[in-house]
Amino acid sequence: MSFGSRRTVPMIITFLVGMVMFAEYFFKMPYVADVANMMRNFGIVIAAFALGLGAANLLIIHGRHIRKRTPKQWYFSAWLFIVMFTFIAVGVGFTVNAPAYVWLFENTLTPVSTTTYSLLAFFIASAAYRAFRFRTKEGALLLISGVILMLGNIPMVGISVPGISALATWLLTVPTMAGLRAVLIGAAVGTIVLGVRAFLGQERGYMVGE
Amino acid sequence: MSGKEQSFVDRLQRIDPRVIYGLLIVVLVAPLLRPLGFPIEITPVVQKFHATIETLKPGDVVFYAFEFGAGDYPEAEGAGIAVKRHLFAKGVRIVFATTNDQAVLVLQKSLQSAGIPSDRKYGVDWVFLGYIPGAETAIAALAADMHTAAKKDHYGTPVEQLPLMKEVRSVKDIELLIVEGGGTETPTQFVRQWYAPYKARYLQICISVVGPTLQPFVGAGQIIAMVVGASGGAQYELLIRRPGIAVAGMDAQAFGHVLVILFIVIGNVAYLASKRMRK
Amino acid sequence: MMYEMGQSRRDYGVLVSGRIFSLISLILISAAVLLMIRRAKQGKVPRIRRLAGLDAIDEAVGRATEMGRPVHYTIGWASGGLSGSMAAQILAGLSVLGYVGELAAKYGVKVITTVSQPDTLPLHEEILRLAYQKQGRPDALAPDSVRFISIDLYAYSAGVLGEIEREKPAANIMIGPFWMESLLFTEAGFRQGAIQIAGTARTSQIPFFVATCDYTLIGEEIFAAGAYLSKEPSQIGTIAAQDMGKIFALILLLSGLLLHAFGNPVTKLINI
Amino acid sequence: MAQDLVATVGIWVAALYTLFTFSYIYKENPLYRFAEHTFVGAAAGHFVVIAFQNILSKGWYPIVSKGEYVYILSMILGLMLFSRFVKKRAWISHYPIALLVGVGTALAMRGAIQAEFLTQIASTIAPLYTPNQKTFDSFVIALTVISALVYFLFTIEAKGPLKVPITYLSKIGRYLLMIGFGAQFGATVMTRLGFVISRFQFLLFEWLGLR
Repeated sequence: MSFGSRRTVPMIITFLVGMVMFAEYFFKMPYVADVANMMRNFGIVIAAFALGLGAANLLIIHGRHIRKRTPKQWYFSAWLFIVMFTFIAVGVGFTVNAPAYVWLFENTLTPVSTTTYSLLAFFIASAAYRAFRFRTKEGALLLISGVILMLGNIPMVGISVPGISALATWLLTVPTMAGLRAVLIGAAVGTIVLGVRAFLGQERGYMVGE
Repeated sequence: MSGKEQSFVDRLQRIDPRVIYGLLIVVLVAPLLRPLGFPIEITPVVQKFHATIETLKPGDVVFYAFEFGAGDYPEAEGAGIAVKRHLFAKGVRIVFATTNDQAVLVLQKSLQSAGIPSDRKYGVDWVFLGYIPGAETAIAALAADMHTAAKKDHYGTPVEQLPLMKEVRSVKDIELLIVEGGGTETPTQFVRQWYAPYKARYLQICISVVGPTLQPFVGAGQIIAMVVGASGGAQYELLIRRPGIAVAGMDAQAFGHVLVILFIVIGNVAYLASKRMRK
Repeated sequence: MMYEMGQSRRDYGVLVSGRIFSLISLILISAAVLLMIRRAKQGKVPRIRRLAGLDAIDEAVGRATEMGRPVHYTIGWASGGLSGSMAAQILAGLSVLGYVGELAAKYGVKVITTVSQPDTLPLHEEILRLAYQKQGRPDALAPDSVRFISIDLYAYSAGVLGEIEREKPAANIMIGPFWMESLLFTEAGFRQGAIQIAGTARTSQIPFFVATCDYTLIGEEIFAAGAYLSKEPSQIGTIAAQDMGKIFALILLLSGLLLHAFGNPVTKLINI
Repeated sequence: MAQDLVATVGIWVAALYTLFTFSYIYKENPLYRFAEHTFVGAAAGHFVVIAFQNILSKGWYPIVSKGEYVYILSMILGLMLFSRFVKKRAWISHYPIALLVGVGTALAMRGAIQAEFLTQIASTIAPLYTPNQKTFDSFVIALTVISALVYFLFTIEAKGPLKVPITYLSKIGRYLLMIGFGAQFGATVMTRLGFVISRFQFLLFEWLGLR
């Protein structure tokens, strides 16, 4: 196939599929809903295949480490492969509902992943201590509203100091909500503008290696 | 001012983070071992969530999207368990599904902790459609036609063979949508694909980081109410009169918050003092 | 309780009622995109206002040069990569990477960029290669500058923490879509004493960047920054089109608030 | 008996991984790296297992047992994704991605215009002429939305008669956004503590049995 059509055909596919989805939503037209439904289901199947891409990448990258015996890394890469293939063997062999798979998931993946997240507890404490200083006007605003929210989240303070919990709720549901609403409106415009660019074929970031 | 005082104030301004980490461990572990049982205030928004579920009649169908992965599940664990207990107690029928690959296993854990009443039969009273890949596309597909989006349930049974799914085909057969987790994006996609076209009644359970970012949807009535984080969970446990892990963690939460505020105060006092000294 | 799809409060023929103003708005914004991109390509390129966070990048790379330590750069994590919903933020982050790469090549500082999305890996490599070439020093680019960590958020976070700890960067620059890793990375950067510049349009993470970084690009500022640095007319035209969209929102808002006493006509219009 | 042993070993494994990961707060070290690589491998393995299950149930099953042959096409499109690992054939992967982008972009656009744009604008429009608490809130909301939107204008130069309102609104917008970010930060402390509390509950009660 020529270079031109390799670029053009995907652009046409994107455009046509998009128009079907718009037609389904804005117009009452026969058959369109069925086609749109099929497109969505195709999307689901393709997305299922896409899940395998990440694993294929890891195979390439860590395979390289093992082959080259990268110092301080290759034995970690080898261990990574062992874990990965154990998961695949058990999961494909016995399904994800098998007790063995649940055991693996709950005792390796779960603790590391939640503990990584929980490191943030320590970090937010030290970040708050460093960041919340009365340095500038903006810093002061950040500090005051942050501390009010924290106070509002302490049960005894909420009950014993009248108004704190109401003020915290007000901050969240009035100014904070409104600021985020402005961001949301801006993001919606961004979604639409970039969508138009995608349909025009201006957004081809995914077309690498042409 | 003497140099000694100056250096003390300077040191207060730059406490080694590891000191903070250590103190935090102490103030969190102590109340877990010796609970004090501080009172907890029930907020209107959690009450509204509870009241919305109270309006359901036995047999009504709830679509429950469970979107927590292993990593972000813990904070709202109590909330999710309490809401599921409430649903089972109401005798509604539930269709579970997820668009997060890890959630299939996390949901099993959550259901196990919630405890499915022995008279609720799989396939009749509840089903789990499993993981549907494709993010927003999957969410839109589920609204339009759950049978073709899922095809088989999580355990490999064709969807059309499940008695409950014979009555449930699309969003139109659903009385209430509940989404548990999913960061900011997945709930946004549910608003776009379930509320905007079909005006689905929608309740959300989320962690505290995400709560504020979904507030615009609550403010506009697209999401009816939210249970947010550990404190929302503790309140919900009290509302259904079954205190659990969220209530158990609230004392530690209180102490943790006090410590963080204390450090902010120390940091600021030291900062202002050193500024005055320099003058 | 639910409404039928396209339940008609009033019949508008082939159009689905309740969605008509949506369609009109979509058409208006699309027209603005076409117009602004066309104008930009004709040479009428609008000016983007000054962004403090961008000026700070020069300072940060300069400091890394003085200290003889590397610059760490990452665009964050995003499921779906370039074909997912975070693609725009990824591309903004990559535009800034190009600029950081050029500065690094100019001053002879090592850049380390950590990657979570495999499909952006070749782009990272290509962008840095071009940046070094542009400064006439294609050989100065270290082969291990681009480091793929993991596609999983937590694994990527854990990996980047390790990289920051080992490489001790003097500048830590993070622009793109960020999740919980935002605060992890700024804390790791702080522990190394790095000057930190960050920006994201993911609203739940902006507060941590604002509170912990030396300079922050808030929300959509990262798109403006990306367009500004890329100097590509069509990108700058896109930013101008987004401004038109926001002005459209402002007009609806202001007229709605002013006319509310007269039977709230704008809200009615929006709901046709 | 054997089951108890398996469960006990599981708790020990989980506890060790928890401690290895926590060790990062002191310093990056080999135990942490070990946990990190276990995790990357586990997550990738899980991805593959789930992908396999889904390809079977959503692609293969409708073809073989329901005769919906149109899904053969979707399977082919899915396989085409993997051509990206061969540089010269990478273009083949653009076709399935083009379909994903088309569906995803259109779904997002048509939902966003309604849910994130028009509905948000409509719910900001409220009466501002009866003096009470509700009106005050509506005023603060309207001012914040408007001034923050002005702050996010990048190509509009403040000049002529608009110079004063744009400059001031933009400044007010930034300040109001800061109040919001502070509130968000404060609200978030609970999440962060919630995770670590849950890990401590696991270590103290399930592992050490201190109940």
